[in-house]
Amino acid sequence: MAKFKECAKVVSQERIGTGIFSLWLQTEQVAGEAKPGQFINLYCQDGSRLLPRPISICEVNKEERQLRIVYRVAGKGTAEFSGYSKGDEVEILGPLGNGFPLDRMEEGKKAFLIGGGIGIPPMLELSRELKGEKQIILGYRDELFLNEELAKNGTVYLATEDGSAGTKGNVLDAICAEGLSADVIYACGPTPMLRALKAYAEEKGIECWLSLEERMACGVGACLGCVCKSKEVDSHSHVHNKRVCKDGPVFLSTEVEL
Amino acid sequence: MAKFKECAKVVSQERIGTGIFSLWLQTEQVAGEAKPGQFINLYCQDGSRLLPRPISICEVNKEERQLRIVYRVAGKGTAEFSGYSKGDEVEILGPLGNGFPLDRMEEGKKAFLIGGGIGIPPMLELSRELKGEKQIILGYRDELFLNEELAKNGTVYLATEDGSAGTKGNVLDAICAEGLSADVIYACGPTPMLRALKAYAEEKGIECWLSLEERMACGVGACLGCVCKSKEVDSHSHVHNKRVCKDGPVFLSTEVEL
Amino acid sequence: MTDMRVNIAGVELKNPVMTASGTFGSGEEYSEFVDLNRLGAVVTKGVANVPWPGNATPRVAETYGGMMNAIGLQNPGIDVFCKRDIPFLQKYDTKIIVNVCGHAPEEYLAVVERLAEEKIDMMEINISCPNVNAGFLAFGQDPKHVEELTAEIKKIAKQPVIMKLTPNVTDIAEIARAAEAGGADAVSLINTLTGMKIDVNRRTFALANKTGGVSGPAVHPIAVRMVYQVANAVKIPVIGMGGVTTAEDALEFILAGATGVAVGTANFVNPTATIDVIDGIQAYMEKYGVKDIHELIGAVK
Amino acid sequence: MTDMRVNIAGVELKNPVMTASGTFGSGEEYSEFVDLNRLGAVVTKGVANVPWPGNATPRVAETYGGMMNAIGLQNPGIDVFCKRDIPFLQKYDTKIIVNVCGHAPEEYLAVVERLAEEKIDMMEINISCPNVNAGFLAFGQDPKHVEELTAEIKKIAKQPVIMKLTPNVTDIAEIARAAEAGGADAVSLINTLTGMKIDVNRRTFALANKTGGVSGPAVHPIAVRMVYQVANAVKIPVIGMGGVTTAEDALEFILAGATGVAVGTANFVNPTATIDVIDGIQAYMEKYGVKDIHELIGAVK
Ligand SMILES: Cc1cc2nc3c(=O)[nH]c(=O)nc-3n(C[C@H](O)[C@H](O)[C@H](O)COP(=O)(O)OP(=O)(O)OC[C@H]3O[C@@H](n4cnc5c(N)ncnc54)[C@H](O)[C@@H]3O)c2cc1C
Ligand SMILES: Cc1cc2nc3c(=O)[nH]c(=O)nc-3n(C[C@H](O)[C@H](O)[C@H](O)COP(=O)(O)OP(=O)(O)OC[C@H]3O[C@@H](n4cnc5c(N)ncnc54)[C@H](O)[C@@H]3O)c2cc1C
Ligand SMILES: Cc1cc2nc3c(=O)[nH]c(=O)nc-3n(C[C@H](O)[C@H](O)[C@H](O)COP(=O)(O)O)c2cc1C
Ligand SMILES: Cc1cc2nc3c(=O)[nH]c(=O)nc-3n(C[C@H](O)[C@H](O)[C@H](O)COP(=O)(O)O)c2cc1C
Ligand code: FES
Ligand code: FES
Repeated sequence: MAKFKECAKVVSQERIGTGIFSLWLQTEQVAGEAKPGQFINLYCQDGSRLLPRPISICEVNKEERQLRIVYRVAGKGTAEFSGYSKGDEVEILGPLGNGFPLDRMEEGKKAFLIGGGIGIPPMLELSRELKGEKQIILGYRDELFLNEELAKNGTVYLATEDGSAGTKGNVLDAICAEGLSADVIYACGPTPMLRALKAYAEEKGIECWLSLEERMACGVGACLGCVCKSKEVDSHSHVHNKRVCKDGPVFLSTEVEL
Repeated sequence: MAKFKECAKVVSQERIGTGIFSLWLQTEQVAGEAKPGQFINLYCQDGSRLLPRPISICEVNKEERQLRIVYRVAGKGTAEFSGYSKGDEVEILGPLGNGFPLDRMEEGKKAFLIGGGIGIPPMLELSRELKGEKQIILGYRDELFLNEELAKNGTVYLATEDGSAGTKGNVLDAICAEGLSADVIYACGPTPMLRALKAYAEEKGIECWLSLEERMACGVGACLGCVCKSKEVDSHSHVHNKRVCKDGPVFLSTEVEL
Repeated sequence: MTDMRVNIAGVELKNPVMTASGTFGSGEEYSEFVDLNRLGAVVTKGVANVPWPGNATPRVAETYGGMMNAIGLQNPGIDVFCKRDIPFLQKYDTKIIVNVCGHAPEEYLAVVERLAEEKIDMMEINISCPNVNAGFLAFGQDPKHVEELTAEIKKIAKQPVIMKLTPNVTDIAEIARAAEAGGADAVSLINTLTGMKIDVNRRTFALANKTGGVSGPAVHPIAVRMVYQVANAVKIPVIGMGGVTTAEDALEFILAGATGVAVGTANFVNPTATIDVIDGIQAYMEKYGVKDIHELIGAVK
Repeated sequence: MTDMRVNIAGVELKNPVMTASGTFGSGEEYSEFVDLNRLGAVVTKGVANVPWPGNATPRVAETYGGMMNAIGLQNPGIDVFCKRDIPFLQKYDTKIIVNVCGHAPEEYLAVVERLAEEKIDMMEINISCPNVNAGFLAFGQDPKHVEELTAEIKKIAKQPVIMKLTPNVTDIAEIARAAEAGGADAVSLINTLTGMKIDVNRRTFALANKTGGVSGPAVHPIAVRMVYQVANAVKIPVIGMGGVTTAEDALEFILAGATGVAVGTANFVNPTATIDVIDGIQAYMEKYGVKDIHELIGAVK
């Protein structure tokens, strides 16, 4: 799993929702190695902001060596990124993390691909690469994004907090309302959602892969900034901690405590 | 002498010598008030560089409200500026400082306008606005810049350290070699040059105005960062210090110690 | 409507935002950009009993995300100051806080005594000055000297006394408690952190004085920690400063326990920084429905 | 050819550049980007006598021009470390410096004793840890504790001992002299400056631990000042760190008197920072015709 630090070039950037941007990057090497569920570190040009911003890989175009990320403007770093346009350069490091295990699925098996809010983007590349029946459950507050693109790779079920589209409520409400079932769950989204899915999956005995989020510094496993609690003593840390950036961000729900 | 903080727009930028750039800025208000010998503070976009960069006003176009500066890339701030192009925005504060006293000259009087190295740019606007006979003495290491533009407003005499143009030596060598004389001296350049001119002018009894340079923070006279030594107790500071940014940058040679 | 008034040692400020000593002169230079009437208070450049010439130049240098200064407390002396600067500030509807410096207790006391007759609202005592009677250390680095100096000043001061603490200490809470024990009406912090910059190409110090005081956004997290520590160690009001550039920076101090906040280095970057901070705090209060700024003071424990 | 070799306590490093403890793991993660053979030394993450779980998350936060961390010295304990990390590093032609932490003298001593048999080149003792036997203060904030701890460690240490100083003190020179008096072979500084960040929108601390250590370019001028002070106060070699991002930053430490320099936070910004610093120092030496790096050590007085 080679990682590269390189200077990528902006191919195009588009605003796809309120404060939500889709950015295609031309890379030399990162795209060639990228897998769904992995992420890249983006470095700000402004020198007052030192730490990289971890953003999930949303789509990969291996032939063109291009990468797509979709992000929400959450603070100064993402605000800086949102001002980039074609030709601008951005330092990136990646691909980072383990990514979703594609080999847990095969033709004939059914999967949930669950994305909540800004956890939706990694589901796009996952839905492109995963085998088997893909039920894509997307939770939004109100405004939809990426849902039409995802619909090309599977059956999309929507949940919105305000009920403006799909089931009113969260992704689990949508699963119940639609009476869905699956052999494997892949999910990314806010911690309360992941916590609920972990309980749901463990109750139903479904294998469930969760992509976690934590504040990071190095992104490569060196600083121990980004740990999550592990159920057992971890083989690397020798304490009940796993590194989200390196051992994750994707964990089996039964391995971690949320 | 009103000062303004505003966001100026780059009209054009051109490289006019090795590491030397000429930048025209569209201002709202600063150009309207600017006088030769004054300067503006430019703020970097990169947040790791907080302090403004003081740069002399090289040319003013009052009708178009445009300002020109000419600067040498000396460090990270000026390197940042050199990357700007048409349409880019830059925060500026100005016009700052007192400027050269134009009323010391009149028709029939003779002036030296002396610029050394990156002290040459303010001589351009000065040469445009000053009355009387203008003998413009320019000192370079080797490569010339702005000399042709200055030649439109007076007689230019060159001095180069390597003798590749004009007198071999410094500006005083050129004055001697050409047998020049003047009623008033206006000068800007490196401290050793100013020190030599101060001695020359005091020996000959010529009124001599020197534009000084010092490290600055506020640029408006508040922080006392940029003082020079004054001969007498200064009426503002009540010690032997004058503020280059506010009481200067132009001082009568007999007022200051170099 | 939001109520931004705060009371420090019996003096009511229309809002908690003031200028940091030495970064705003006596207000005149920045009055071209800032309506001084809008400020909670103007804190003036340090003044001594006699004129001080300050240090040789270069006196300022940029550092990463901050700056360094070694002005050396140049000032025209208290007599000129009382004749010129106080009358200037009295024309405005803001509070006047006079920052005082000295090399020895007698020098501080001479200024404090001279200020007794003046129409100023408070005085702030800069104890980061080296104590000539006690070796290299600054007054503010030794709790015993802080308590003694505070007590001596309090004996003769006619206005409330703010002791301004240096961050170059092992335990800032101990120093603040010493100031409180000496009778201080308030404490302000932080003064600058001692730093050094070397010009590697010229192989010389960037400042003529070799060392200088680091200020600006770079020091903000250190200042917030110290303000939190001090606010939890003393009962007197705390004025927070160090790197305040935005309203958020100021709010960090307030949430950490500061009753007032000062804006210093940011003035050099943005001449209207003080006003932008005031407006930003107001906008924050409106956004979150905070009616009285006291709801925010020390709200994060 | 330029000679970049330096000798610290009898150990010859091929160049003065090492990694700062805790920012480079035990080298494995960054070995994808950096040829470890090129480094003067690898300084490992702090290790204790038993595994430490560290603090709750969030453990890191960005600050202006720097960052803040409260990892809480998570480590797998000395046994795992000796079995896994030391053998990994022994594959490389670089020096191994093991950073040691503890809550009480006994804990440090247990690690130091365990290291006696190991093929490591030096150990670095992190005395920024709070001393559980002496209230809140860190060992490194009290010269008496520093001297005692150093002396105890020196009694049993089989490898040279570097004492790593905390900058959160009034007089770092006094602490360095205490380490020297206790028998330290070298001192390294600075560890992180204690800071705090508050999330004003959520009205909570940015770090679960409330406070954290500030590092990165923002603290560089403070670190340079302290290295200069210490280099002029003790005879043992000094290793400088704090904000080194470029060769110029490293050269400031060297010109101020450091024999070695460590690169920490910069690794997170640029994984090849260590190599870039080494190459940059070499380029500087060539540009100015400096044949031996010793011509630069302490050259600015
Ligand atoms: C593995 C991973 C994948 C992610 N994928 C995406 C994605 O595909 N799209 C997207 O919009 N967001 C994603 N995020 C969240 C994204 O990293 C943050 O929104 C972003 O870092 C905010 O930066 P900022 O400068 O705008 O905010 P600021 O608040 O100014 O950032 C300050 C610091 O906090 C960190 N930070 C702030 N919020 C977060 C957060 N939620 N998670 C981690 N660090 C944070 C920043 O990286 C920075 O170091 C992901 C986070 C992780 C850990
Ligand atoms: C009144 C005045 C007028 C000037 N006019 C011009 C001009 O017309 N053209 C031109 O090329 N240069 C001029 N200079 C010099 C110019 O200000 C510096 O070259 C510039 O600030 C360097 O910034 P930097 O970021 O590239 O260098 P860095 O070395 O990275 O700057 C670091 C800090 O030092 C300050 N600094 C560095 N060099 C100088 C210097 N020589 N004088 C003052 N501050 C300095 C910077 O402003 C900044 O705060 C003038 C200086 C003054 C005081
Ligand atoms: C140029 C300059 C001059 C200063 N002069 C004084 C002074 O005279 N008295 C004083 O108590 N503090 C002085 N200070 C310290 C500031 O008041 C303030 O405590 C410090 O700069 C931290 O705030 P800041 O980061 O907002 O600048 C000075 C600071 C600067 C930058
Ligand atoms: C994430 C992180 C972890 C650290 N862990 C340790 C540690 O275990 N032991 C130690 O002595 N110092 C530790 N430090 C301090 C660094 O070694 C170094 O002294 C400090 O960060 C200043 O250098 P820098 O600005 O180059 O990072 C740590 C610093 C960081 C940022
Ligand atoms: S971010 Fe450094 S270990 Fe994960
Ligand atoms: S730069 Fe502040 S007084 Fe001149």
